[in-house]
Parts: sequence; C-alpha cells; structure tokens
Amino acid sequence: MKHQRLIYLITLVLSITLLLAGCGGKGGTTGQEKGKGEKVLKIGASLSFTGQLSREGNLTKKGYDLWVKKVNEAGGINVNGEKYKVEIVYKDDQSEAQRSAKLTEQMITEEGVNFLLGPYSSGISAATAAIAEKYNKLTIVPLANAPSLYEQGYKNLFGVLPLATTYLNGVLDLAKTLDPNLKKVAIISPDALFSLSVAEGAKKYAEANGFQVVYYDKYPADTKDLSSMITNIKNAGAQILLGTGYLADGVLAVRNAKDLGYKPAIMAFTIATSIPDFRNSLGADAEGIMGGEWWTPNMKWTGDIFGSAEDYAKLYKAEYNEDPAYYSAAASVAGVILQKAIEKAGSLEVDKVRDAMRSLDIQTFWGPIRFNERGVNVGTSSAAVSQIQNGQVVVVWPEELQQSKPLYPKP
Amino acid sequence: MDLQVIINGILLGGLYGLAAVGFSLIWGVMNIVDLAQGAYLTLGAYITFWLFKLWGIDPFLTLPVSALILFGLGFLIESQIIKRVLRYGFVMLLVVTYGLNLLLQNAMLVAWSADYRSVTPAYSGAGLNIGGVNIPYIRLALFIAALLLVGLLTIFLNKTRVGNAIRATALNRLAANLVGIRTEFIYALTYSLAAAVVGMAGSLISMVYTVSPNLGGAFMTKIFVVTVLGGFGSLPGAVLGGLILGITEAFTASYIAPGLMNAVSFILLVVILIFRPQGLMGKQFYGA
Amino acid sequence: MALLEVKNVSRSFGGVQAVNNVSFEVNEGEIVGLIGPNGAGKTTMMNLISGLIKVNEGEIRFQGARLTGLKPHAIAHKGIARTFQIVKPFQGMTVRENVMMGALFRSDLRGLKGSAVKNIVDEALELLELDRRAEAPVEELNLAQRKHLELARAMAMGPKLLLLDEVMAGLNLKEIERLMELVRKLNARGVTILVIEHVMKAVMGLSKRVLVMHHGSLIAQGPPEVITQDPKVIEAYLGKRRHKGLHKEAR
Amino acid sequence: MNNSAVARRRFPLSIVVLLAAVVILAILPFYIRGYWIRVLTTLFMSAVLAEALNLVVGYAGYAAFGNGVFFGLGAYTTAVLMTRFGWSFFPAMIASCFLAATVAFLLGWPVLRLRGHYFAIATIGINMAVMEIVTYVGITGGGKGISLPLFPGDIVKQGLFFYYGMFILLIISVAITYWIANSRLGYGLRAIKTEPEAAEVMGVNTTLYKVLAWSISAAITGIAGSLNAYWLTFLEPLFVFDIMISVEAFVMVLLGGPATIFGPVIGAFFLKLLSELIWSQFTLIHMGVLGLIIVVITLFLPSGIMGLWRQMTLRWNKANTARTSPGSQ
Repeated sequence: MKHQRLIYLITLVLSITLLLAGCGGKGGTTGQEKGKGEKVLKIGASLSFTGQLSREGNLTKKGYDLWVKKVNEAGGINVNGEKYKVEIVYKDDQSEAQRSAKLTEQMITEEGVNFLLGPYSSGISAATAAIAEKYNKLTIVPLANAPSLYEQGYKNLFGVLPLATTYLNGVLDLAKTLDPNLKKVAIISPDALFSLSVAEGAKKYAEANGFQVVYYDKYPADTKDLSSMITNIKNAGAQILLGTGYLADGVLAVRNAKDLGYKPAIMAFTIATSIPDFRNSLGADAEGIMGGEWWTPNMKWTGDIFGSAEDYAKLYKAEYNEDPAYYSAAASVAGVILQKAIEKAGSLEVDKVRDAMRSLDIQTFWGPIRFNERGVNVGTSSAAVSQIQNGQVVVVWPEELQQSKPLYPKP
Repeated sequence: MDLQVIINGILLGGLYGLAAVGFSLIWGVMNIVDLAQGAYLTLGAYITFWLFKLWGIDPFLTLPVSALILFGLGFLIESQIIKRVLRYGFVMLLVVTYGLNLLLQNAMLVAWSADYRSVTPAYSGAGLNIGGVNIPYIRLALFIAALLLVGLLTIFLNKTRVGNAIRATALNRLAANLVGIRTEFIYALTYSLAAAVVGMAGSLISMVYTVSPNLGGAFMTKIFVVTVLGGFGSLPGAVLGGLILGITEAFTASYIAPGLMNAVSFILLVVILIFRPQGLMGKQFYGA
Repeated sequence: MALLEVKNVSRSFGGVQAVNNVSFEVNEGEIVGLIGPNGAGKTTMMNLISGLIKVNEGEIRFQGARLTGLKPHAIAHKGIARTFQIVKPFQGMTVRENVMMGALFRSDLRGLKGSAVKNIVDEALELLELDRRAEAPVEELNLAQRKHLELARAMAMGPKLLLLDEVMAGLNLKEIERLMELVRKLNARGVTILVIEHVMKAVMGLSKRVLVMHHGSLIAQGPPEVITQDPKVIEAYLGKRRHKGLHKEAR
Repeated sequence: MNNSAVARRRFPLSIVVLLAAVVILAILPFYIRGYWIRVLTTLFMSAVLAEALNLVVGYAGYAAFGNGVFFGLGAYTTAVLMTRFGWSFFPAMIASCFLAATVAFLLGWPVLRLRGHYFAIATIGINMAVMEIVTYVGITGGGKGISLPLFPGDIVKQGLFFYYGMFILLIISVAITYWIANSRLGYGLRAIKTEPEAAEVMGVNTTLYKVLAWSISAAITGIAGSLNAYWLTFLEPLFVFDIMISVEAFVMVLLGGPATIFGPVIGAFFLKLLSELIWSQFTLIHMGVLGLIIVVITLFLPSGIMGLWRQMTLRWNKANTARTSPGSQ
C-alpha cells in the first residue's frame, strides 16, 4: 500500500538532489577573467560571521577588506607584468569546523580559488588546512597559532602570528624588571586549544626564568564561576595571575578576584584587554590589567604597501571609524604576504607561489616576515605588553615601544 | 575544609536553585521538560542589562519588570504553542521547547549581537570579610533574594486558592477538572509563573555573570542536575539540589580538579537518575 | 499436584499491606473465580503471579517450579497469559498484528515466517470472533471487541493458565453473556482459568470454586453457593449491614 | 507491512525504484565535483544518524536526546587508536563500532529502566559527562583537540572513499531498520513503545530488547562518527559531542516520520537540502529558522511526512471502499 506512494517520494527527493548536483556542476568557473578584459584573482575566505567566534570573524574580515581596497586602488597585484584585481569570496562557517571544511571545498571546486585566507580559530583552521593540503591550495592564516597546527607537516599552510606559546612571555619579562620579589605565578586556562597552548608556553617560560608556578590548572571552557580557583590561587599567595582565555574568561576572573578580595600585583590576560568590551564591562576594575599585544599602531615597523604601522592605523580609522585591533592588522598583513609572494613568483601557480613564500623575507607595517620550514612566521618573536591606564590601552613593554610607564602594582 | 570554599558553593547554589524552580514547577505540574527555560533566563538577564544600561535603574528594581514581561511571554507561548502540542506526548514537547529555545536565543542574537555585557552597579565587588572569609555583598544579596523568591512561591502554592488549584492539578489533572478547576487556565498560569521566576533568576544572575545570548544554555545543564537532585516539582528540593550542586562544584574545583567540575556534576546527574530517580527529597509537593 | 500454587504470599506498598499471607491452589482444567470488594488486593495478586510486581514474602509455583523472582517475560514463556482490567491494545498495529504479538514471543515458536504463527493467529482470531476485523487498526475497535482482543492475544500465546482481570467490567449484559460463553469455550480447549471479577454473576456462573479476598487476605473459598451464604463474605461486601443476597447488589 | 498480500504484489516495483535510486547515487560521484560530493556525503551522514536514532526514538519510543555521545565516542576512538597506537583506519572503525555498542549495552541496563523525561535527561547527562571527560583526559588530546593522519591518496580518491563509505553505511542502516521492523525485535519494540507492561506479560524481554535497539543504534552512530573523524582529520570535543547533532537527527526523524523505514532518510534529505539551498543564505538566523521549523513540524505535522502520507492514503482507501461497499463500517 504505502510502497507505491513511497517510491514517488523517493523519486521526488532524488530528482531534486540530482538537479542540485547538476546546477553545482555547471557553477564552477576558474574565475580568473572577467568580461571587460579586467583580470581578477579570486581568493577564498571562510570566516565565522555567526556563532561564538563571530566577533573575531568580523574583525578579521575588516582587515582583509582593507587590504583588498588598498591593492585594487593601486591597480591590483602585479603578476609578471599583468595586473590582477583582487576579489575575496567570503563564506560563513558559523564557527563550525565541519561547515568550514565544506565551504573550503566549495570555494576550491566551485569557485576555483587557488589561494585561501584562513579562518580565525586554530581548531577550524586545522579542519580547512587538511583540505587545502589535499587540493594543493595555499592557505595563509592570520591568527591561528596553536603549535599543533604546524606540527602536521602541511606544506601549504602559513601563519602570520608567532606561536601562541610566546603570548605572555613579555609580561614575565616585564615583571622581572619591575620587582625582583615577584616570584609566585598562577596560570589558569580554559580547556581549549589556543588557551592551553598559551598556558603551557607561559608555564615553561616562567619556570625557565626563575619564577615559581604556584598554581596551574585548566577549567571547562564554558565555566560561569571561577571563585574556587581564585580562592586557591589567593591561598597559594600568587603575586602574578596569568589568564589565557577569551574575553568572557578575562571578565569572569577579574570579577571573581574582586569578589574574593584577591589583589595580585600583576594580572594579565590574552585577547581580552584589547577588546573594548573588556574595559566597558569592568569599568574601573579593569585599571592596571595587562595583556599581550601582537601588534600595536605605535610599533616602529614600516612596509611598502601600507606604510608604517601608524599609517595603517590611520587608514583603518578613516575606513571603519574605530581603532584597529591586532586581528585586523594580522588579516591585512596576510593579504600583503600573499601579494608579495605572488609578485615574487611572477605566477599564479600554487607551486611557484609556495616556493616564493618559503624564501620570502620582507618588511611590513606588522614587522619582518620570514617563514620557517613549518610555515610559522619567525620575523617577530613575541608579543608586546599593554596595560589599561585611565581606561585607555597603552603599551608598557618592551621599552622601545613604551607609551607610558607601567602602573605597578596593579591598583 | 576551607570555609571559603563552602561559602562560595552555598552562594552559587542559591542561584542554581532559583534558576531551577521554574523548570521543576513545570515538570511537576504539567509533566513537561521545558528546554526553553534557558532562553527565558537569558531574556531576564537582558532585560536587567538594558534597563540598567539605558536608564541606570538598579538591577534589583528590574526584577518585577523581568517577571512581568516573562509572565506575558510565557502565557503567550503556552496558549499558542505548548497547549496545542500537549496531546502529542512528551517527545514532541521536548522537541518543541528545544525549538522555541533556539528561536528565542537566535532572536536575541540578532537583536543584541553576541557581545558580552555586564551589569555593574556601584556596589558590585564590595564585600564582607569575616575572619579571612570573603562574602561579596552582591552574592549575598542574590542568595537572599533567591531564598526569598522561593519562599514566596512556596507560600503562594500552599496558602492561596490558586496555589491549591495548581497543586491539585499537579496531582491529577482529570480529578482537578472534575472538581471544577479550570485546568487549562492553571496550565497557562503555571507556565507563565515558571517563566517569570526563571526570568527573575536571569535578572539576578546578570549581576554576577557576563550576559550573552548563550547564557541560558550554560545554565540549562545546571538546571537539569539541580532538578534531578532535588526531585521534580519540589521547591525546597530545588533549593537543596542547588546547594548540593554548588558545593559539589566548589569542592571539585578546589580539591579534585577545576577541569572536572562539569564532569562531576553530570556524573552525579546520571548516578542519581539511576539510583534515585525520585530525587533526594522525593516528591514533596506534587504527585506524579 | 496443583497447576498453580500460591503459598503464604505477602506484598506491601509503603505501609499498606496489599496482599497478606495468601495461599491457594489452582488445579489443572479448573475455572477458579477470585472475588472481593474494591481494594481487596485482587489485581495485586494477579500482578504478583504474572511477575509485574515482586513478591515480598512467600512463593508462587507453577507446575511445581518456582515463579517467584522470575521476570514477567520468563513467566509468560512458562505458559501463563493474562489480560488487563484496563485494556492495553498495542496502538498503531492492526488487530491481526496485536494477536500476532501473542504468538511471536512464544518460547516454543521461533521467527515470523513460519506458517505456524499464521495458523495460531487465525485460530485465535476465529475463536474470539475477531476474524472479520482482523485487518482493522486496533483504534477502531469498541470496548467489547477490545476485550475479545485481549483474550485473543492471550490465547495466541498458547497458555496453560489464563489470568482474566475483570474482563467483564464495563460490558452490557448481552456482551457479558457472550464473553462468558467464550471463556467456557477456552476452558473446554484445556486452558485453566483464574477469573478475577467484580461482576458477581459472571464468576458465579463460570466457576465451580471461588476464592474471596478482603483487605489483602483470603477470607473464604469454596463452591459459589456456599460462598454467597458465608457471613464473612457478606460482611466484607456490605459492611455490618445484613443484606438479602449478593446477586442483586452486584447486578 | 500489515497488508502483506498487497505489499507482495507491489514489492517488485518498489524494489526497482529503490535499486534505481541506489544505482544513481552510486554512479553520481563520477559526474559531480568535490563540493557536491561533500554535500552528499554529509547528507548521507545525517540520514545515517537519523536512521540510527529512529530505532530508539521511533520504534522503542525512548527519547535519546543525547545519542550524539556515540558519534563522539566513535570519532574519538578512531582518532586515539590511529594517532596514539598507529592503527589503520578499518580496524579502528570496527573498534569504534564495538566500543559505542558496548557502552550502550552496559549503560542500557540501568538507564533504559528510566522512562520518558528521565531517560531523555539521563542521555543528555551521559553525553555531557563523556564530553567533559574526553576534554579532561590527556590521551584524547583534551581541549586541544586531536589531529588524525590524512587520508592517503589524492583528493578525488578521498572524496570517493568517504562518499561510498557513508553511502554504504546508509544502505546498511536502512537494511538493518527494514530487518528490525519486520522481525520479532521490531514488533517487540513497537509493543514496548505503546504498552510496556502488556508487552512484558506477552513474553517480550523488554529490557533486553530496548538495550539491543540502543546498542545497534549506538553501533551505527559510532561508525558514522568514526568515518567523520577520519574525513575531518581534526577533532575537538565540542565538535563531535555537540548536543545539536542529536537534536538535528531528532528533527529529521520527526519530520520524516518516526517508526518508518524511509522516513528519517527522507527527513534528512529534506532538511539538509533545505538548509544547503535556502537558509544557508541567511546564516545569522540559521538557528532561529531551525527552531521555527521544529515548532511548525510539531504543530502541523506531528506524525511527519510519512505520517501525512499514510493518513492521506488511509483517507483515500476509505473513500474508495465507501464507494464500493456502502454497507461496511
């Protein structure tokens, strides 16, 4: 009885599927030439515009867009004498690795892109890098810097940031100069790829530099209360508190510490301090808190596309009416790297561009760029230290970048 | 034993208890596992945030506003959706409330973005210090407010006509119908009341946690544990369950490993379900 | 040896003693009636025999083997079938599928395909006069038909002992007569039957031997005519007030 | 399957159509490119998860809201065996299948005694507890995730491998469902779903049947997780223990029609294609639209597409019989 009608249903569904697959089959173009004789280079970028990483995803996009604008204003990328305008195909991965993998394959097979600018997170990048590797397409990830990502032996993956492990080294260096009695360090980390990488690096660096790590532990990533950890840290007498989570983790730690009357001499976080929300939501409690900064506008670096770091910041402000965070700067510089490598190779062939990448040695507004055999940028080595003073983020370390003396101890 | 750890746990547990009361009530009276409670909690938190941010209204004074808005929303959802799905049984109810949760959560995301927000009244951060033990005023106030709300609700259920009608309906809907209780109205009322309570819980929670659209999601799992611990439908049970969960978490974080905090509470959930599904306090106020 | 032996069986719920030290036997080929006022513990007794409720004290034996401690499905495999006071048809299946459920899980038959199953089902359907409704969804049956279905399902299990839990409840006189006729027919096919009944007339007409329970205890047993005259039984049913007879009260 | 005579008569035709569908899907990858192969592979995977869930939810009537735990377990077993112990994929996949089934089997005895909400919440609890433990312990890579070895061979081979892998798994899970639906197990489960006590006294070993159904469901889900892990090559606990995996499968089962053989597959195709085509354009409201679909299904299509189909057919047949024999009921 139902069989007969069932088969209609199956046929219907199947034909829809086929139809779609058919459409998909036609859809692909290599995308390198446009109607009016203008050459266009399509670049793929799968980012998180929605989901839990949407904020970072949007900042990354701003950086890419600024680079595209700059390049196209100058006529495009020069490939062996021919100018190619740049066009980025954006896809929203909704902060999901599975979707990002699918979109990456879509961009490669349907849009015909040869070059990919990466997603924000290390976890998602791991999923897309595997696909790009198989298709032999080049990926430049601006912000993903978990060490494990670069231990897979991928030959087509290049990262802009130094490895995450060095993120908070500057804070410890600064602490040594501030007060020789600062010895006891506590490190807390949410249980996630990036955060754990930073925490492990910081622990190793602290121990190597004569600090005593009195508390080191991880907590579930969605924890809403850290009172118990802070209590233990307070009891352990830690003078320096290093937190390696995201924005919410930083806010939570500061609030819990205040609730429990815990006042370390130095409190430093990854990521959180450079996001305005942090200051807005904590108000006066944010005063004196430090953070690692991969890039700030007052750095002395200069390159030929965007000019100096300060020039970049001005341009960014003019475009988006806000100060650039390092996310956007890293994204822009990822574009610059790709541009330079293509121009150096004088070709759009992946193999040639990859070889050019490997031997690249350039100066940019972000700093010197040079890749090691794993694809990690070794041009710059560690992050600067910023501090919130009077509600503003100022660079306090290293000395050559210092905008203001460190506020010590933290009020 | 560190007294501070116990205090931390108790103060946290009060909030967990309050957050679970609405869920427990709906389960006890209507036999529905309402997965949309997380979204109501988030909405309550946002109401407090916006009133505080835009007009500087003291967060505690926003409680009635949260309660009122969520009561209205609860009524609307019960009468338009839940009521119609009741006859399809519990699987459908489970799924439809999850759908509602997704819908509301997404609406909040679109309206207010994923930004983390905080409510920071002037008195946040200050606290009592007794013999080395810190008791933050705000957490103490939240704890007291939570107990007060549960107490009021208990009195309402036990001493008023409507409250008695709700309890009668919980025991046996058919029988309640026969003695002239308009059970359809009681259902709507219970659901709205539960939404209002969890909304107020959200308002209180916004004062200590960062507010974002997925705030409720993190609390939903706690609500499960608390309700199962205390036994569904039991208000004192919810409070007790909250306290047990709060203290368990604090102890795990302090003496075992903070990374296992959630794992321990979920294992507790499964173990309690297997060995004592009626909860630690049993069914105190309502029948099956 | 009796087919079913119940020895000093007790069961309590919380503080309530639902069945208190009850002993009786059912012999092969009998139709035994179990009567008693509401709350006497009749249905609990039935649940104890079929294993849905665990026995606190005492033991139950079937064909000499202990039933106590066995799971309901294992008890069913030994040849005990039952019906439910509130009928429990399997929704979403046809009448035939419902009856087939009885045959499918017999320990003496394996699998679906065998024509044996089909024969058993056909026979049970015919026996309980459901053959014309065999392909109907079970939701379409009226109460009397549903009661027949309960019996048909039980018969498909090929039981040695059949426990009937108030099968007559809710039926009109004509339907009761017809069902009584059927029960006798089943008995004639060699099935021993224990009938729990609130409807006196049915039990009196069916059984040669009647057990009476009150407040969880067995207070009397014997032939129907003797039982109806037993003062303890009359008191149990009617309280202290004397009454002319039971038939009238029970209609 | 109730009208066996009619079914038998039409059986060959439906077999032909089914075979045609299988053949078309089997040769399709040679005509479409990478992305669409990937889309279809995910589609098969969703259908597999829905079909597996159907055994527990549709047939046995147990709301296994946390069934995704077996997906994660399968994924992580494969990942750990391949990276830490150097196993090759197929043995690791088999091990994943066995582990998932064993966990379900062992947990099933205590947990499946719980009814209704209690069971649903217990499965959510198990899902979350396992996720937290996997995140905490070292051997799984914890919160840092774990990278699997890349599939050896080029991208075309890789695409085909996973396409056919999922496709075969789908065929197997449909076949298993078909077999169960027409076996004692299936009848037992359907009986348990409506009248567990009656089923028990009719000789159905209810606990065993439920545990078996859950274990089979877990085994299939575990293989899907295993394949997915090798395909994605990088796992984080949050990816594979996401409660949304179960929820989506739930929606597919309900949309297609619970306790039907092809319902969940149709539900999966429908939902996934809809998602791929229409609402992936509006990503910001993606979740909200899914929520809305859920609400609409429960309100207007409570028995799913197959249920609607059956109702229509029933009405159809009734109208026919009423016309031919006015005397009948």
